[in-house]
Amino acid sequence: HLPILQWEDKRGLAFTKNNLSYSSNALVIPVSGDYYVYAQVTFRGPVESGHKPNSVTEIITKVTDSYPEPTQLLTGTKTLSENSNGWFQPIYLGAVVSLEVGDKLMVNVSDIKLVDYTKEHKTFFGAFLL
Amino acid sequence: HLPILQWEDKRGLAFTKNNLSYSSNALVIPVSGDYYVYAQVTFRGPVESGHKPNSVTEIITKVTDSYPEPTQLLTGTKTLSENSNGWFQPIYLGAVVSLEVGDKLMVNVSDIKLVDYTKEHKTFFGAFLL
Amino acid sequence: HLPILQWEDKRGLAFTKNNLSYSSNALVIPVSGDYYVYAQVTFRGPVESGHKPNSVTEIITKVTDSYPEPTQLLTGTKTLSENSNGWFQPIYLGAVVSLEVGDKLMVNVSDIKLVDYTKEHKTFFGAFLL
Amino acid sequence: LVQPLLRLRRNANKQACPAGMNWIERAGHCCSPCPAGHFMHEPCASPENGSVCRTCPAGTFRTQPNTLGECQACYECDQQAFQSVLSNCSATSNIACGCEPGRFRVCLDKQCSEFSCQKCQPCTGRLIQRPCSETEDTLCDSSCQPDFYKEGDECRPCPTSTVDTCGKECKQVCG
Repeated sequence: HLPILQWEDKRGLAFTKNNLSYSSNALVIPVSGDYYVYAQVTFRGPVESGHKPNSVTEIITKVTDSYPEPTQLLTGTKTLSENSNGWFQPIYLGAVVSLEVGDKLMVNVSDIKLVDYTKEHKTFFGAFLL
Repeated sequence: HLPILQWEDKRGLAFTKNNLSYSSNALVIPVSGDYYVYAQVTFRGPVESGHKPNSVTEIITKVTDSYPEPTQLLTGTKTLSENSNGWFQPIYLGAVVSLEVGDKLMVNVSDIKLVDYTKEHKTFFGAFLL
Repeated sequence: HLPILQWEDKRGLAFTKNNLSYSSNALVIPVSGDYYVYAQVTFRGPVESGHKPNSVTEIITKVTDSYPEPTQLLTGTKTLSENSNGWFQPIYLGAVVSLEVGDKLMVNVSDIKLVDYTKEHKTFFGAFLL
Repeated sequence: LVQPLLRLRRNANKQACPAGMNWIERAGHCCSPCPAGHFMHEPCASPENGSVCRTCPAGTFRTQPNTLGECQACYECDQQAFQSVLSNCSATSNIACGCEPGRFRVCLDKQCSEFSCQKCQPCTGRLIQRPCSETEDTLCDSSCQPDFYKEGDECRPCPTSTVDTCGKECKQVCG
């Protein structure tokens, strides 16, 4: 599986409330219902010279006790045409999904080395109950 | 007019509820109010050699009985600079719009052959009442 | 600071309600709470020959009486790889943020000359209380 | 009548499910999962009874036993991008896609979950070192086939009629 991002859930702009909790890299759903789930990842490169990926991918995934495999809920995948020197590229995803209590939401990326984690307003992840 | 996308509304992650129904390629608004409307289309190419588009466009459109022409609500349009072999480009749109009961929402695209319809988590469309 | 965009708040698709007001380029928060804040800016170029930016940036910023400096809430920034003739590129941002009554929300951009302000469905900004 | 503020109810919690059973929130007890290729239409009335399982409708699948209320939507092969169906979607397995004959996969990510299908190179006038396959382009031999001579990095057929238009390399090979 693709690498899973870790998130800050308390400091700065980050917060959790209404029992929507964050643990081991996942948002944990406190009550069954329809949620608007969203995430933005800003990718940037090059990291090492020569290692020029031809695409970046962000996937919001659901893990549930009722099924042994993760389910891909939302996917943003983009090829890179930027030239070799510095490039950066945000991918935003958001949609309504039906979730059950206990479901876990995570964000996977194609290459964790390419994620710009330096500023909280460039890479973020959240959900709210409708 | 630009081609209109068709959607799956029952199987897999897709669902409709609270009388928001889907018929003839459109979401039909059951009650007047403000809705957050969103859609992502993943475009990809090349399709056939030679047919190299220089841009892709996604438009969320409203059709209403009270006006003979569709109204463009949200538009995402991007030029392509990708090289000849495979390219991917997602466009996400979302905003609050005021809608009347009976209004129909559709998604138009610049070229239907360039839409990646293969995976439900890459191209999606929805709305919810605030 | 980066230039601040001005918005139409009454005509066409634009509206404000529930005391969420617009004044001097900012949405003014009427009641404390968690808001889903979003904006899309469509950038396009080239504007004058020779002035070829290598990136475009959109930032949703908060200004509050309780702190002398603006806070960057959401940032979308992308390098441009497009060739010299016409290019266009949308950046969408959206997330939940906790706001206090009286807080002001604005949209800053890297270069105001590159913003496509010609069509209301291509560049838009909004917020709603959860 | 005084209503207790907090009506204590026997709070069976999910950790109590015996192995092979899943906690069903809406039923408030454990049920055994439905087999692969099915979804749980109705949870069991009690842990001892079976759940009402239904076969995944056409166009959907479940590869594993589960207690989910719906099946996963099958992917589709990208005919526009010259993909072909290697195996159809069934109730227990997603579709598998490859490339049409005469094309090979160009992976767009490390897992090759996204790929385009590019034409195999023809190796005109050359011997084939390794034929084109699902995952690799044809590997052409660097030298030309008999009756072909090298011009630049191309192999050209020996002229059939007058040989005098033939350059040095051509004369050497085609005589």
